[in-house]
Amino acid sequence: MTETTPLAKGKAHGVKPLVKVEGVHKFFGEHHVLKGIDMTVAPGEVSVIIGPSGSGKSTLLRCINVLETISAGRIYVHDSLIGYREVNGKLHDLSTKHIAAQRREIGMVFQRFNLFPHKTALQNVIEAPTQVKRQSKAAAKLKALELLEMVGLSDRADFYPAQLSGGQQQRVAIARALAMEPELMLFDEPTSALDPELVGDVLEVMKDLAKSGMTMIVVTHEIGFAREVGDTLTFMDAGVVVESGNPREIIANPQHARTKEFLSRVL
Amino acid sequence: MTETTPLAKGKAHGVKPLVKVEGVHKFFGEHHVLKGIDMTVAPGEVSVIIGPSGSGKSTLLRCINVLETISAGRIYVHDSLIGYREVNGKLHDLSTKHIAAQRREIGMVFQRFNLFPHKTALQNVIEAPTQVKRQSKAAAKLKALELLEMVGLSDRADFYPAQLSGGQQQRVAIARALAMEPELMLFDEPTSALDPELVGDVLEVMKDLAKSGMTMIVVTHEIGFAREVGDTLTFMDAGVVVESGNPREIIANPQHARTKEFLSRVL
Amino acid sequence: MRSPLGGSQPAGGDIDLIKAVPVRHPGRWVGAAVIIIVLVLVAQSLVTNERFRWDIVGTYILDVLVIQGVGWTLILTVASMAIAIVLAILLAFMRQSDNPLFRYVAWVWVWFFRGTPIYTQLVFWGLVATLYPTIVLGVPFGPELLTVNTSILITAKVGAIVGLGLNESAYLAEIFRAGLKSVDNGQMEAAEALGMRRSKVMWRIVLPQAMRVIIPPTGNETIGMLKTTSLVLAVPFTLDLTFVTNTLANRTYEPIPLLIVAAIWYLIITSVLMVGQYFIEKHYGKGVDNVMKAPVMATAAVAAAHAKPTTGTDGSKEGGKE
Amino acid sequence: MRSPLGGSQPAGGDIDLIKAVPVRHPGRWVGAAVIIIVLVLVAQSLVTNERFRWDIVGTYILDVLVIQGVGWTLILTVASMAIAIVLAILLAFMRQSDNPLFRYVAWVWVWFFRGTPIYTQLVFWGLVATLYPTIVLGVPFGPELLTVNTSILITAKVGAIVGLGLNESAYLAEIFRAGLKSVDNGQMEAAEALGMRRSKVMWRIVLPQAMRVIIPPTGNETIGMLKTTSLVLAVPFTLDLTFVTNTLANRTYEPIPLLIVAAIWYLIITSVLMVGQYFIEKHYGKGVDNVMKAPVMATAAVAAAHAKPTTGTDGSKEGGKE
Amino acid sequence: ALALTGCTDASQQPAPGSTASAGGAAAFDPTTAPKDEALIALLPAALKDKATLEIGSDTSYEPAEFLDKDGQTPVGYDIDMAKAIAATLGKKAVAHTADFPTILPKLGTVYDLGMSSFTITQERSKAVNFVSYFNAGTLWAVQKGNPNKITMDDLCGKKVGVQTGTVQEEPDVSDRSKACVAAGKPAIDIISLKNQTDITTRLVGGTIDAMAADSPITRNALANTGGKLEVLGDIYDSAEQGIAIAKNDLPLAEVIEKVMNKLITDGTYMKILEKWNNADGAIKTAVLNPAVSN
Ligand SMILES: Nc1ncnc2c1ncn2[C@@H]1O[C@H](COP(=O)(O)OP(=O)(O)OP(=O)(O)O)[C@@H](O)[C@H]1O
Ligand SMILES: Nc1ncnc2c1ncn2[C@@H]1O[C@H](COP(=O)(O)OP(=O)(O)OP(=O)(O)O)[C@@H](O)[C@H]1O
Ligand SMILES: [Mg+2]
Ligand SMILES: [Mg+2]
Repeated sequence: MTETTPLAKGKAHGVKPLVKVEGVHKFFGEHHVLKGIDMTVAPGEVSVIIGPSGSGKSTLLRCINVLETISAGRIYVHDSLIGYREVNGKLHDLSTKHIAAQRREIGMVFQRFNLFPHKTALQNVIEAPTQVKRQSKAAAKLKALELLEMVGLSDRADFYPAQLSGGQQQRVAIARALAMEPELMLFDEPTSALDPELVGDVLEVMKDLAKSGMTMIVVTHEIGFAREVGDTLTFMDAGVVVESGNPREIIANPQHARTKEFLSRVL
Repeated sequence: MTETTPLAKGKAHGVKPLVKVEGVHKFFGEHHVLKGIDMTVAPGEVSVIIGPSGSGKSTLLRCINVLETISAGRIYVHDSLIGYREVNGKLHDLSTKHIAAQRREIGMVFQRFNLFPHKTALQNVIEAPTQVKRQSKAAAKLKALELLEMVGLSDRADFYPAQLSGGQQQRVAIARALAMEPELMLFDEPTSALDPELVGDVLEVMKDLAKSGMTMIVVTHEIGFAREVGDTLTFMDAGVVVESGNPREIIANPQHARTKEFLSRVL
Repeated sequence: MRSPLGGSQPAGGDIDLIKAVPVRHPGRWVGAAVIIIVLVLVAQSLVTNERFRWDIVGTYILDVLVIQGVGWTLILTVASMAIAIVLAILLAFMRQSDNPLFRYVAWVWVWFFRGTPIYTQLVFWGLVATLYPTIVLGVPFGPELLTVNTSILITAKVGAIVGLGLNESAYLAEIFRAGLKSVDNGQMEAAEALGMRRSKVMWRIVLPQAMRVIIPPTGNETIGMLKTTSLVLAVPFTLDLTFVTNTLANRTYEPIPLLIVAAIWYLIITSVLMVGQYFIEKHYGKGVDNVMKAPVMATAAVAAAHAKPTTGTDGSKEGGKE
Repeated sequence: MRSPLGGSQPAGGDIDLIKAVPVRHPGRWVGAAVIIIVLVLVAQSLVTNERFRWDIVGTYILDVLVIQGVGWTLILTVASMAIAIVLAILLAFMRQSDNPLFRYVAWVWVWFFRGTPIYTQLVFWGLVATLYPTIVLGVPFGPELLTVNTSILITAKVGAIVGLGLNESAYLAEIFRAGLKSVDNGQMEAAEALGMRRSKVMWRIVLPQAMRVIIPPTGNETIGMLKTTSLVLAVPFTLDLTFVTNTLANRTYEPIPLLIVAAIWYLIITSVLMVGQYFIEKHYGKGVDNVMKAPVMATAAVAAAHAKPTTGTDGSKEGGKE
Repeated sequence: ALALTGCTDASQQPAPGSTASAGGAAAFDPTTAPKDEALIALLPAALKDKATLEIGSDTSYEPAEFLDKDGQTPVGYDIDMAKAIAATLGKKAVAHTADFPTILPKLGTVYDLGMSSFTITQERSKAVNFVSYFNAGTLWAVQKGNPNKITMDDLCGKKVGVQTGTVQEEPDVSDRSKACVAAGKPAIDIISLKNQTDITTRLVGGTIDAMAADSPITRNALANTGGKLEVLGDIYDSAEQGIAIAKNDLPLAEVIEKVMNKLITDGTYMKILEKWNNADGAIKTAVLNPAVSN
C-alpha cells in the first residue's frame, strides 16, 4: 500500500531534505488517522498532497506544525526534530518556547482561515511581524499593504473579518502567513473558498513564491496546480501515502488502483 | 451593464416563477453591495450563480433567506413577498413567526457550514425535522441516516463537528438542509471544502435532487456543474447581474467583456 | 537518524508509540514547593493555635441548631436562585427585544437591583408591611377588587426569598447576556435558516452553547448567594446558618470557633456545589471541550489498529456513491 | 406586484429605500404599559410616603461624613478589585498550566476563598495580629532573617483591602476561566502557528476576545464589591459609606432615610460604573458586535451610491493581478 | 469649616430631640480622675510601660457606647468609665470601634479591656474574666398610650422586638414564649434585629407591639423618640454588666476590680453615670467574676 516511489528533485539531486516525515502515526482516541506516513521535501520543492476527504491531509500538516502531537514516528524540519528533543535515544518534550521558535520558520494557511476577528485585515497581517519578529509598525504595515495588494485586497485593509466575504478572508489568511516570511509554507486548501478567477491569481502568487525558492507543502484539490507547479505529488488515502512521485507521471500513469480511481473522477 | 437576457426554461415555458428577485439593493453602512438585482427562478429550475469573490453572491442568497434585510426592492418566493407584508402599497415587517414559516420552505447550505458544535452529525441533521416539523425521533433518525449515507458519512454519524474534517462537515451541512425537504434549496459553494472525487459525488446528489424536481439556487465555482446541470447561469460582478441565460450559450459565447474575462481565466 | 519502524508498513510491524519525557520546569517546581510549604505552615498553625478552640468547634459542628441553620440556608439559596434564574432569562431576552420599552425596563431593573445594596433591599422587604399596611388590587382609579393585609402576604420567609431572588436576578441577567453574546452569530442564522422559531433557536441552539460560559459565573453567584443569605437578618429571618452561629457565639462569648463552624459548613456546601458545577460544565462542554485532543496511549488502541486492515476501508468513503 | 424601480439600472433611477412599518405587538405594549404603571405607582408611593422622611434624606445626602464615606468606599473598591484582577488572571493561567501542582493550588485557592464567607475572612484578617503577633521571614528550620510586628504590617486599611482582594480573586478567576473557554480553539492555533509565544497568544489574541464575555460578570463583581466593602467593619475599618450612614442612623433614630442616602450614593456610583462598562464592552466588541448589520438608511449613503459609477470598479478585484 | 465644598454638615449638629448627648449640661471630664501609684504597681509587667489602655467596644449602643458627631470618636458612659480607669492607672484610654465578634478574641493582645455593656452570665464567664461595674435590668416599652393594650401578663402572640444576641432575646423573651406554648397559647413573635435603632423605629412605626431591652437603652430610646413611646411595667431581672478581660489575664482583672472600687468610693463613678442620665444603674461594689444566677 505505501510502497514509496522514488521521491522528487530534492532527493534525486542529493540535496539535504528540508522536511522529513518518518513513519508518523496519529491516533485520535481509538481512531487511527495517520498510519505510518513517510515523506521528504527538499528545499525549494513544492510538494502537493491530494486525497479524498478525511484521508488525514490536514492532520498531517497540523502534525508538522506541532498543532497535534504525533503518536509515533519522527518529523524533522531542517534536520531538527519537530516537537521533541532526542537525548540518548530518548525523546523529551520541547518547551513551548522552543516549539514557538520552530513554528516561526513554518507558515500555515488554515482550511478554516482562523482570522483574528477583533483585528482588521491589516492588523491581522502585521500582528506576527510586529509581535514575534519585533518589526517596527511602519515597516510591517508597508509590507502588509504590499501583501494585501498582491492578493487583491488593498481596499479591504480596514475591514474586520466579519465584514469580508469567504474568499476575501481566505486571501487575508494567506497574506498573514506570508508576512512572517517563513522558510516553509503549509497550505491547507488555500483556494477552497475562491472563485476560479481568484484561484488563478492565488496560484499565480504561489507559483511566484515557488520560483523565489520557498518550500511549500500544499494540500489542494487543484490537480492543474499540482501538474504545473508541483515538484512532487503525494496521494493519500485513509491515513496512508498510497503513491508519491512526479506529478505529471502520476497523473498520466497512476500505479495504484485507488489513485487511478480517484484521478478518474477528477479529470 | 445589467441588461437582462431572456431567462431560462421556467419563464420560457410560461410557468409561474418560484423565486422572483426585483431590483434588490443592499447597503452595509456606506457599502453598496447589491445594486439592483433582478432574477427569476422557475419551479424545478437549477439556477447557478457565478462571479468573483466579493461580488455579492452570498449576500444575495442571504437576502432570499431573510438573513439580511434588503435596502430596496422585492423578493418573492411562491408569489409571497419575503420578509414583508404589503398592505395598500405600504410595507410592513413580518413577525418572526411568519418569517420562520417562510424559511421552512427554503433550505440553505452555508459557505462556512455553521454546524451546531454541541450536537453530533446525526443530531445536527434531525434537529429541524423533530423540532420544526415535529417528526418522531425514530422517523427523523431513519431519514437522517439515509441522508448521511447518501453523502458518504454513515460511519461518522456520532462524531461531533470538531471531530470531522472540513469536507465531512460540509457534507453534514448538506444533509442537514436536505432533511427539511424544502421546496427551494440555496447552496453557497457547497463543494468548496471537498476533494474533486467528493465534488463529483455531491454534484451527483444535487443532480438527482434537480431531477426529482427540486428548485435550487447554487453559488458555485464549478463551471462544469453549471454547464451540465444548470438551467440558467447568472454571472454577477460588483453587486450587479452582468449576464444571465442558458449556461452552455453563455459559456460558449459570453456577451460581456467582463464575463468573457472571468470565464477565460476559468476554462 | 534512526527509523523506529521496521518499515513503512504500519500494519506489519509494531507501532513504536512515542513516550516523551515531559518538559522539566525546575523554577515551577520550586514555586510549587514554596506554595506547599506555606499551605502546610498555615494549616499547621490553624490546627495548633489554641485560640481557634477546636474543642468548641467539635462541640457545635453537629449541633441541632446548626444543622437546622444549614437546612434553612440551603432552602433560601435554592429558592432564591430559582426565582433569580427564571427572572434573569426573562430579562436577558427582554434586553434583546424589539420593543424599546421592554429593553428599557430590563435595563432599569438591572440598574436598580444591582445599584442598591441587598441589605437595604431586604430591610425594605421587611418594612413593606410597615410602609404599606395593605395592598389593594383594583382597576386604577376604579373599584378595589381585593385588599390584602401585607403582613400576611409578605411573611419573613417570603420577604427573604423574594428579596434575594429579585436582587440576584439583576446580576444573573448580565451573566446570561454575556453568555448569549459568546455564541457565534452563524449558529443563530443556521438555526433560523432551518425555519426554527426564535424561542426554539434560543432554547435548543444558543442557550445550550452559551451555558459553557454561563455556568462558571453562575456558580460564583450561587456560592455567593449561600453567604448573602446571612443578610436575611434584615427582613428579619432568623434561622439561617450565620444567624444561628452568631447567636451561639453571643451566648458563649466564643466567636472564633463558631465562625469556624459556619465556615466549615459553607465550605462543605461549596464543595458539593463545585462538584455539581464540574459535571454541569462537562455536560454542556460536549462536542467542544471534551473532544479528544490527545491520543489515547492505551495499548488497546494500538491493538485495535493492528487488528484492522489498512486498506482504506475505514476511511469515510464507503457511502460516497449512492 | 409593482416594481418600485424605474428599471433594473440601479445607477439610473432613484433607489426606493424600504421603510417598512415595524411589526405591531399589542400584547407587548399592554405588558409594557402595565410595567410603566407599576413603576409610576411605586415611585409615587416612594415619594409621597412620609415614612421615608425625604427631608432627612436631603439633609444628609451631601453631608461631609457621607461624602468621605463615598470616597473611602471607592478607594476600597478600586484597590481590592485591582488586586483581585491581577490575582485572577494569574489563577486562570495557573488552571491551564501543565504543572499539576499549579493547577491544584489554583483550584484549592478558588475553593477556599469562594467557600468561606468573606465576613469570616475579614474577621481573620483583623485577627492576624492577634493570632500571629510577629511574622518571621527566614529559611525554614534555619536562621530568621526578618521579624515584623504584624500589627504594623497589617493595618486596618491593608487588612481590609487585602482581605477583599483575595476573596474576590477567587470569583474573578472563575469568570476569567469561562471567558478564556469562550474563545474558539482555532484562534490559539492560528496564533501559535505564527510562532507567537504562549504568553503573547494569551495577551494579544485570546484575552482581548475573551473580554467580551468577561466584562459583564466582572461588572457584576465590581458593583457587588462596592457593597461588600461595608463588611470591612469586621477588620475593623470604620470609614466606609455603610458604616457612616449606619452611625448617623443610630444617632438620629431614622434608619430608613439614611439607608436611602446610602442607596442613592450606591446607585450613583453604579450608574457611573455601568456607563464605563458600556464603553469597555463596546471597545472589546469591535469586529464582532459592532459590525454593521443593518443598512444605514441615511440619504448620504444613497447619495454616495448614486455618485459612484457601478461599473464594478468598487469591487475587490483591482489588485487581483500583480 | 468644611473640608469639601458643597458638603453639608448636618452630622456635625446635635441630633434633634436628643437629650443625652456628649457635651451636655452635666459635662464632666473623667480623665481628671487622680492617678494611683499603688494600683499602678500591681499592673502586670507588660502593661506597666504602656502609655495607653486599649479598649474594644461595639459603638452602636447609645448611651453606653456610641459614636460622636464626627462618626469616628466613641463616647458614652462605658467610654468615660474607661477613661477614668486609664487615668487612675496613669494612662490614656484609646477606644476602638469594633464589630462584636472581634472584641473578645483580641483581648490580651490588641485590646486590654472590652467595654461594651457585656451582661455577665455563667456561660460567658467561662470564656472571659468579668469585673462588674453596672447594674442593668430589662425594661419594656410600647407605643405612647399603649394602643394595643399590651400587658406584661399577656404577651403571647404579640410581636416583640429584641436586639440580636441580648439576654432579652435569649433566655428572657424566648422563655416567655415557651411558656405561652406550654399554656396552649400562641408563641410570642420574636423580632430579633441587629440594631437597637431598628427596633425602636419599628415600635414607633407600629410593626411590632413592644420591645424589651436593657434599661439604659430603653430610657435612651424614650428620650430620643420625643414622647412617642412609653414604659411598660417595671425594671426586672437586674443583672450585672461587666468589663471583659482575657481569661488568662487574671492579674489585670484583679487590678481593674480594685480601680473600679476606688472610682466608686471617690465619686467619679457616680458623676459619670449622672452625666449620662443612668445613675439608677449604679452598683455598690465591683466584683471580679461575681456569682450569677443565670
Ligand atoms: N479530534 C478528532 N477526534 C476524532 N477524529 C478526528 C479528530 N480530528 C480529525 N478526526 C478524523 O481524522 C480524519 C482525518 O481528518 P483530516 O481533517 O486530516 O482530513 P482531511 O484529509 O484534511 O479531509 P478534508 O479534505 O475533508 O479536509 C477524519 O476522518 C476525521 O474524522
Ligand atoms: N457586514 C458587512 N459589512 C460591510 N461589508 C460587508 C459585510 N458583509 C459583506 N460585506 C461586503 O460585501 C461584499 C459582498 O460579500 P459577499 O459575501 O456577498 O461576497 P461573495 O460574492 O459571496 O464572495 P465570495 O465568493 O468570496 O464568498 C464584500 O465586498 C464584503 O466585503
Ligand atoms: Mg482538511
Ligand atoms: Mg460568499
